[in-house]
This record gives sequence, structure tokens and C-alpha cells, in this order.
Amino acid sequence: MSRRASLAVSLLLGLLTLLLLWVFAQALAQQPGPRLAELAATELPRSAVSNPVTAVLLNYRAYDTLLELAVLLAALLGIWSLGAASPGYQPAGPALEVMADWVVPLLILTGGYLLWVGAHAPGGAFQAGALLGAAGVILRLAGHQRAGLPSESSQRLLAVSGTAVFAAVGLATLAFGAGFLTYPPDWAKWLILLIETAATLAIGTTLAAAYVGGQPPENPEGVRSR
Amino acid sequence: MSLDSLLPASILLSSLLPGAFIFLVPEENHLLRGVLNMSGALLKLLLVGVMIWGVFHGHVYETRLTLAPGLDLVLHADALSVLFVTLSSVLWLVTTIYAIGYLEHSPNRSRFFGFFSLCVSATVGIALAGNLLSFVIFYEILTLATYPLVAHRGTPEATRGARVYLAYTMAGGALLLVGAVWLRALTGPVDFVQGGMLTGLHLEHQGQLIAIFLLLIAGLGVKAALVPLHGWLPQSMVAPAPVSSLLHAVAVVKAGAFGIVRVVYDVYGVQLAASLGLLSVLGILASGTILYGSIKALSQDGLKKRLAYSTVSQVSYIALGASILGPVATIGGLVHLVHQGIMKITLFFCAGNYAETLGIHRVSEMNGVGRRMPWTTLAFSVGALGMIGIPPIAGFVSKWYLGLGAVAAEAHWVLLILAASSLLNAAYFLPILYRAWFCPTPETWPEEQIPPRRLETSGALLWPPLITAAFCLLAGLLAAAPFSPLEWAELIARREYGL
Amino acid sequence: MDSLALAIGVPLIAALAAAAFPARAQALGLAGALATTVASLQVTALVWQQGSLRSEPGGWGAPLGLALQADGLSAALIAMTALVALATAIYASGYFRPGNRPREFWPLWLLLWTALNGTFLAADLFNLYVNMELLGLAAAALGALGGQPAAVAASLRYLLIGLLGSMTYLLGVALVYTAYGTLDMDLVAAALRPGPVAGTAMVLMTGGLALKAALFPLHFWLPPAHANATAPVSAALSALVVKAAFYLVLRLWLDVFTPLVTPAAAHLIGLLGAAAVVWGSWRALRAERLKLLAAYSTVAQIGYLCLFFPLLQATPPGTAREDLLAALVLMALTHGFAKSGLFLAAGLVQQSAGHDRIKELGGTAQHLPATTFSIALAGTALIGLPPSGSFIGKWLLMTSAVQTGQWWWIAAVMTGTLLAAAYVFRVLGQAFNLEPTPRRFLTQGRTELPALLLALTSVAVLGLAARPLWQLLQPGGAA
Amino acid sequence: MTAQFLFGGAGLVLFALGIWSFLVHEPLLRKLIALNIMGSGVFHLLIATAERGDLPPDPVPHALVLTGIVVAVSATALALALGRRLEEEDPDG
Repeated sequence: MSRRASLAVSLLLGLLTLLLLWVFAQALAQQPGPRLAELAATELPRSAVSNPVTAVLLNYRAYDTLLELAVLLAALLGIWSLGAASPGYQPAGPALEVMADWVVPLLILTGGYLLWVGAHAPGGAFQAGALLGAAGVILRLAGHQRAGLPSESSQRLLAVSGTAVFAAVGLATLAFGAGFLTYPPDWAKWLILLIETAATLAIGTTLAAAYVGGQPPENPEGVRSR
Repeated sequence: MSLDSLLPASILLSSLLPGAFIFLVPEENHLLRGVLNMSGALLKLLLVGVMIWGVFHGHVYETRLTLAPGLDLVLHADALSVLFVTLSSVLWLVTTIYAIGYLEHSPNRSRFFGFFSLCVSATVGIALAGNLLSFVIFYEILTLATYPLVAHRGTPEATRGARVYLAYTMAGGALLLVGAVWLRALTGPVDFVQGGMLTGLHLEHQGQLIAIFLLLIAGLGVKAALVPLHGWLPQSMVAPAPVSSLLHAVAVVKAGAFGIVRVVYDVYGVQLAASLGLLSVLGILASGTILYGSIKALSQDGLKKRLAYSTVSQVSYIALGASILGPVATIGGLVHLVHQGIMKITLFFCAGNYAETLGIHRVSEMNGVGRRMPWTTLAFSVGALGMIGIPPIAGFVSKWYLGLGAVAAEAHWVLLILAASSLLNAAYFLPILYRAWFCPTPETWPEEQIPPRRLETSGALLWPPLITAAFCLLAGLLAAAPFSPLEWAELIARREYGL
Repeated sequence: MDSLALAIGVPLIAALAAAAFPARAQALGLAGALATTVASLQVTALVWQQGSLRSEPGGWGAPLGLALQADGLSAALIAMTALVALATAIYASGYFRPGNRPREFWPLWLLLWTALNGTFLAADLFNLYVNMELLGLAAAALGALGGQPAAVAASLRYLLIGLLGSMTYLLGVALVYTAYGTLDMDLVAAALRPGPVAGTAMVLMTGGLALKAALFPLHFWLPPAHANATAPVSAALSALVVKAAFYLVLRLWLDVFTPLVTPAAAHLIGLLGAAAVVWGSWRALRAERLKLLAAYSTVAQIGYLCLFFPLLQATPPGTAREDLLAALVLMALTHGFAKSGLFLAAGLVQQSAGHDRIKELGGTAQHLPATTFSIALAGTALIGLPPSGSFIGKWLLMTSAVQTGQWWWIAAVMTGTLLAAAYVFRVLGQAFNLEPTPRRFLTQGRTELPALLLALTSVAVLGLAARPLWQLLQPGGAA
Repeated sequence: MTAQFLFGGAGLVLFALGIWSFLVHEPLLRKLIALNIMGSGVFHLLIATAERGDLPPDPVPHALVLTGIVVAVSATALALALGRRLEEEDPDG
């Protein structure tokens, strides 16, 4: 892009920013009241979790989250469709190996904690899954070709599991007459935990596999025996 | 749904369905293709016979299919549609026989006959269309179905001719569509009504009505080859002879001329069109075309080209008849719809025979061909003399009524046009006849393909022109007989003018 | 049973199955396609009976929860998606050579279908964003499936542009939530006050969607993406994915931002549409490759749909407006069937000839009569000649243009029609040549037949039997 | 109110900067970062909207942002994979 064009773009975007700021001020001034906050708080006891964000994610707007897991899966399938992963990096030096040996279990443990705590405090499947994914990234950086993940067929099952459990719960509630993704009150807590667990595994697997960046190698070299 | 409402659709389907199946027939299976072709043609003729009888006795046949609220596809049989349907069905049968003979060893026959049947179906649809929307639909389908026939040979000239044909007809179709939509938006559904659909009420939109009329005539004028919209016709002569015959005698140019008749009589109504001053516009266009076509025909050496310009000229007699106010001229124009068809198809069959049998494509190669191919040349002579207007051949009847109508309407200039045109007709047809009958036979023919045996050429090629030549004679000799084209044209005129 | 949830759940489960068991991806995929078709057509049938459907996944209801909603418009598009996607799936099962591609194709294909149904059924502005991202990612991944650099590059560009559109759309959604405190379309529509906030949100959301719908002049990414993908994917991208974005623009303008749709705004969309018709058709005429031609023709066809906006705006509610809306849907459906048929046929031509350069296709056109026939039928519908559905659509469009005094749109329609005739017959002219006569009409039924049936639907079915569409679109249902 | 405006306004500035960078810069990586910055801007705006002073914040925008982040990560990952595939094909381009 030429200098003059980029200057023009800058100018236009400056004006756009001013306009947007003014509009945002107007929007705030419209005072729509508490928006959905009060409603979300009042319904919280019926949502089977006490963390309102988790209630929104896995109960009020669970269908959004189901689709979001599908987005994640689509990205992974797209990455795999592009062919084999590149070989990655040199095997790690001893210092990194030792660090990985310490950090990875810690990440997994923290992930498990975040998953459990998500029901009543900030945390949940996404945070937990992100930590698992990070563990995978560290393993890959440390020279593990498959980022610590099992074979491709198992990876597929793991990556699919989050969406699959979620969708299966939804269809099951539908089959029992409660409506799609409408949890029976007695079961809600356990169903949400089940979904979150599967989602954590799937998100962790998907993030790590996406970091590998292609179809995982069949017999990866550099797999360290543990 | 009664049987009466099924009849128009059945007539359409009697060629449409065989046509669709013919596409699927394996190339080698001549028998199946022939059976499909002939059974469709015969069945259609039978159904048309029923329809003639019924319409004569005042039956109403109408098939109606609602495409969208307020948009109906209507097939409706009135006297005018029966005239055109009959012409198409009879000539389709004859041309099918001719085409089977003509294309005996050529490639892509399943494709050819498939589109051939579609083409006839579209023509029948045009004839039976009960409102302007249906007319436009079949008019456009006709364009689509004829394009592959013009391009059929696949040579560079053929595809070029087809391209020119398409460019003209698509542009014409667009004009027609705009005119039809405009009229629809102005007045609501445009049904064809004897005596005219528009009434005095619509005169408040006088300016728009004139503009719409011009759009419609321009759109129809492309297919009817009104000068200056005729450029495609000589170009499309590259098509195989059966296609030329059908395009010139029945399908394309006739569809345009028939559309002009419909618009003048059944949409605007001839009185309203006259009061808007539109008939004189049409009359001038038609006269100009008649003279221009004839003059161009004089200088053509290619036999089919000469016939093509002759078509340009002759088809405008129909528009001329429509442009003169009064029932007698109407009769002249309408009867020419049939007469021009049977005469011109005869001429094209014969031209095809000369080309197939002896390789003759030019007038200058026709010396003495009358002695080698007497029957073909006899048929050719009947057609040519009819075109000039020699009694008792059909063409004379048309010109006689056009002349009488002009006198009745006190449009004396039309007589001049008729006289000039007849002289020009004579000037470009008589030399051909002279060469064929009286000039000495050359040593060799350009490319003799069929040796003389019992018949001068193969039977499938010889019988069709003889049959149509006989029609030309009979239509003139028995013009006063019941169910003759003339009688039927009088019936139409009576109904159009409410006499 | 909640048919709306099933129309999304069934393809999703099928996609997961095909992803989990790659060895059986094709069988699972085909079975899933069949089941999804049944589930989708059930939605259409129920809308036909009841006029509209609504269900609330999670059972919370708006505004706290989410809702799925179907009316005649969405039901019509879902039915089209089902039939086009089913035919394309059958085609794909015969088109891909064994190897890696089938197992990658099927799960993504079914995810794409999930997202399409989800988009047509969504009643929540943020849920639409997630659906569109699923659609965009699945489409980009499918587009790159061939692996040729041109396809990968085009898909990457498509993905980035799609993301730009989504982000812009999402900013509009955020403004809407800030100002009105709800995301449900009906509730937003009820709360909406014309003013700078609503106007900016509308511009942002429309702009983002216009980018995804390839509305002129934001169409530049479409031709390479659609022309370089494998045939079944091109068919879905052109026939369905672009339609989904267009559907959302229509939905927002008709149902959410109704008070903001001024004559000027509608005319702007109309003007862009007219430019798209002329420019897209012109570029299609100049295209040297068959699939590029088809892709540019999509740009033009989206333009036709945009021409309806100023007319809808100028027509007061009533029969005339319902007719116009039905004509719009009819044109969209006709294009969906015709364009998918055309791309599938073009894929066969490409596979048989090894290329798709129009000037050198003579032998192939002659060699594959059924495929050439499909191209001819699809071309008829793209030109808008009778008896195709788009002829009726154009007829009603032009009638309305005369009646509302906006006759200038007729000029755009006729220019587009003539240019379309020119580019379609430039291809068809190749079929007439001196190559040997083909022995049979149909040579490979599994791939040729779906293309032929799609093209035939756009011409014969939508042109002659489109009346049920009017009944489907009636507010109270047909029955 | 002021804090809300400042936080959300910063988001809008980020959004505009993202568009700017997307339009002006050619390399894939910069375009992707630009898109992510645009996304962050929108998320900022949503978080600002959630703020309610002393009351607990509105959880809905928070959840939307979480969903948005995962979607953005997925898209970025796919885009990077596509980009790398292109680089492998044509190391110079």
C-alpha cells in the first residue's frame, strides 16, 4: 500500500474511531438498566452452578458453547487436512527436559483444579483446557513430536469427545422430553461436570494438536519413555 | 380437470416428451428414435384434428398452470392458434420424414432430433399461448431450442451463424420481455382476447402504450426478420436443410409474425392500434422489409441465401396484412401465414435435395437440373410460381386478399408495394426456373452423391417436397372449400372484428 | 420432538462420527447426509403446517437463554440447503478418488451443514456470530482441501476476510448489547430506537455480512476462493455459504433494523447490487476458465438479490410485498440449485479434460453429453430464461420496478441478462464441433446425475411448480 | 460510567488500530495479529459493558468474551496452518 493511501486510511480510521467513541458514549447513556445481570443472578440457583459465568456458558447459553467446541474441532480438522506436521524442533537440552518434567504435571494438576473450581469460582473447562494445551506446547518444544498426545486415532476420539458428549447430552435431554440441552434439575450439576470434563480434554488435545500443526506422525521419534 | 382442459397440454407434450426421451436414445438405435419421432408427430396431428373440430364448433380448450400468484401459464385454443398449430403439426410431420432421410449418415442425431422436437413444442406453445406471459415463455424457449439446430453441424461457420442468431434473438427477447413486463405492470394480466384486451380505459396511458407497442414489435420483429432486424436470417443458412425449412416456414420467423398478429389483434385490438397511429408504423416497416428483402434476393447466387432474403420479404406480408385496418386485409395476412409456410418449406426441401443429391448450392450451378431431377424441380417450380403470385397457387390467394383489403381501406399505396414485390419475386425466381428447365445440362454435377436409380433421389427426400407442393396447389384450387386455410382465416377475421 | 434442534444436532453428530472414525468416513458421511436431509425437510414440513417454529435450547428462553426460530424464509433456505447438500454429497462420494481426501472431506462437510442450518435457525445475534465462524472455518478448510497452492492461498484470504467481517459484525453486536441489554433478535427489534447507536450497529453488522456475502465492491475474495476449490466444495460455497450471509443481511433489515431502513439506505444496496450484476457478468464473460466464470456469475447473482431491497422498501406491506419477497427467495433458490449444478458439472469437465479452459473444452463437451446438458440447464437459469425460477423472479422484480417507478433497475437486469447469455453460450458454443458422436447420454451416473438433477430443479421445478413457495412464505403457514 | 467509557473506548481504539494494521500490512502474520487486536478491542468493549460499579459484574458479556476467545484462537490456528502450508510450497513467497 502506498504511503498516500495508507495516510488516507489512517485519517479515515481516525474519524471512524471518533465516531465510534461518540456512539459508545451514547449507548452507555441510553441506560438500558442492568441488562441481563440481574436476571442471570436470580436464575443462578436453578442453574446448578454458583459461578455465574459458568452458568451462562454451560447452562443459559450452552448451545453457544456447543457450537464453539465445534468451531475448535473444525479448525483442527482443517489443520489435519493440510497434511503431515513438520518435524518440529531439535530435542531439548537437559535443563528444558527437567523443567518439562516439573512443569507439565503441575499444569495438568492445575488444569484439574480449575475444572473443579469452575462451578463456583472463576475457572472452568476453557481455562483448564488451555492449561492442558500449554502442557502440550511445552512437551512439543521439549522435542516430543506429538506434544505428548497419543496416536492419531486416539487424538481424534479425544478431540471429538468434548463436542460429542455435549451434543449427546443435548440429544438425550431432548429424547427424554426436556428439550435440547435442557438439564433435569437433579442431574444438572453432574451433567455439567461431565460436559466440562470432556470439554477440558478435548480443548487441551485440540490446542496441543493444533500447535503440532498437521497430522501427527505415526511413530514419533524422540518420544521419551517415562 | 376435464378432458377439454387437457387437450392443449397434450398437444404440447406429444412432442415435448418424445423429444426428452430422444436425447437418451443411443446414437445407433435408429429404429427407436424413428418410432418416437413419428409417433409423436402422428399423435400430435390426431390431437390437432380433434381441436380443429372442437374450435370450429365453439368448444373452449384451456390448460392453466399457476406459476406464481397472478402469473398463469395458459394454453388456450382459439381460431388463430388453431391455424398456427395446424400448420406446425402438419409441417413437422413432413419435415421429420425429410430430416430422417436427410441426416441418414450424419453425426449427433439424437441431439438433433431432441432439439428438433423441443423446437416444435415451443412453436406449438407459442401458437397456444393464452396470454402475453405464456407467449414470452415459449418465445424464449424457442430461441433456446433452435440455437443447437443452427449450430448443429459444428463447423466454425455454423457456430458463428448460431452466435449471430443468438445475439439477435436474445436482444429481441429482452425487448419483448421489457415490453411485456411494462404492459403487465400497467394493466394487470395480459390475456389474449379476441378484439383486443386493452380498452378505451387504458387510453390515459397513451404515451406508455405507444412505447410498449414499439418495444413489443421490435422484440417480435427480430424473429419476424423485419428490416433492420433481419441480419441473423441469412447467416443462419448454415444450418442443415430441414432446420432451414422449419425455421423459415414454421418456427422462428412465423413465431415473430404470429406474435405481431397477436399483439395487434388480441392485445391492443386493431381499432385501438389504429387510433394510436401504430398501424401505419407497422405498415411502413413491413413494406420496407418486403421491398428490401426482394431487392437483396436478386443479387444472391447462393440458392439458400436467395430463399432466405425471399423469406425476409414474404413474411412481412403477414405484418402488412395486420397493419391494414379491415377484415379483408386481415384475411390476406393470416392466410399468408399458412401459404408462405407451405410454399417456402417446399422451396427449402428442394434446395436441400439439390445439395444432397448433386452438390448444387448455387443458382449458377442449376443449369438443366430439371432434366436430372424433374420431380424436385417440378415441386420447386410450384413453390416459386406461388411466391410470385401466379394463380391458382396459394400465394395468389394471399396477394389477392391483401390487395382487396388495401382497396377497401383506401390504402392504395399497398397495391404499389404488392405490384413491385411481385415483379421482384418474378425477377429472382424466373431465372432459376429458366436455368433449371431450359439451359443445357452440364457434363458433371458439382458433387453427385446419390446416383440416379428408379427415383431421382432417395424417397424420404423426394416425397416431402412433392406433398407440400401439392398442398400449395390445393390451398389455391380449393380455397373456397370448408376448412381450407382461407376459410379458416375468414373465421378468424369474423371473430376478431366481431362480425 | 424438537425438529429445530434435530436439524442442527443430526449433522453435528454425523460430523463427529465421521471425524472419529476416518476409515468409515464416507459411509458415515453419506448416512449423515441422508439423515440431515430428513431432519431439515421435517423443519420445512412443520413450518408449512404451522407457519413458524420456535424452540429454546436450555429451556431458559430469551433474553437469558437462546432460541431457535424458523419461518417460511428460513424453512425455504433449509430445504434448499438439504437438497443441494445431499446431491453434492452423493456426487462427492463418486468424485473423490480414494485416498486422504474423503476422510477429511466428510466431517468438515457435515460441520458446514450444521453451521448453515444453525445460521438459518438462529434467533440470537451472538449465536449467529458463533455459527458464522463455524461456517467460515469449515468453508475455508474445505476450500483448501485440494492442497494446491492456489486453493490454499485463496482459502487463506477467504478466511481472513471472513474474520474481518465477523469482527466487524461482532462490534455491532456488542454495541447492541450495550444499548439494549439483549441479544435476542425479536427483543432487540422491539427495543430498537432509531438513532446513532442503532444506525452504527446496523452499518457495522451489515458491512461485516456484506463482506461475507461478497456484495460488490467487497466481492474481490470470492472468485479465486470459489474457482480453486474442489467441485463439491465450490458448489456449496457458491450456492449455500454466500447465501447464508445474504440471508442474514435480509433478516436484519427486514426484521430487526426495520425502522432504520430508509429509501436512501435501500437504494444504496440496490445500487451496489446493480453494479455487482453488471461487473460480475462482465468479468464472467471475460473469464478464461469455466469455474472462474461460474464464480463471477455468483457475484452477479448476489447483485440481483440486492436489487430487491429498494423495491421492498418502497412497497407497502401487503400482497405485493409478499410477492416480491417470494420472488427474491425464488431467485435465491434457483441460483442455489443452478450454481451447484454448474459447479458439479464443471468439476466433471475438469476431471475429464484435466483443465477447465473454456476455449479448449470442445472435445469434453461432446464427450460428456449429460454434463454439457447440465451446464446448459444451469446456464438457462443463470441467464433467467424461461422456464427457470429466475425468469419468474426477474419478471416480478421488473414488474415491481415499473410499479414503484424505479424503472432504472430494469436496465441493470436486462444488461445482466444479456451478458449472462453471452457468457453461458460462450461455453455452450464449444459443445458444437466436429468431434465424434458420443455413444451414450449418461456415462457415470453417480456424479453426472446429481449435477443434472440440481440443474433440472432450477429450471423445471422452480420455474413451473414454485407456487408452494408462496404458501410456505405466508405468515400463518399453508395449511 | 467514566471508567466504563475509558475501558470500552480503549477497546474501540484497539479495534480501529486492528483494522488499520489489517489494511496496511501485507504479511499474513501481521494481518492475523491485526485481527486478534480487533477481536481484543471488541472483547474490551464487552467487558466494559459488563461493569456495574459495586454490584457484581454482568456475567453474560464475560461468557461471550470467553466464547469469542476460543473462536478467535481456532481461526488463528487454522490461518497459521494454511499460511505455513503455503510457505512450504513456495519458500520465497
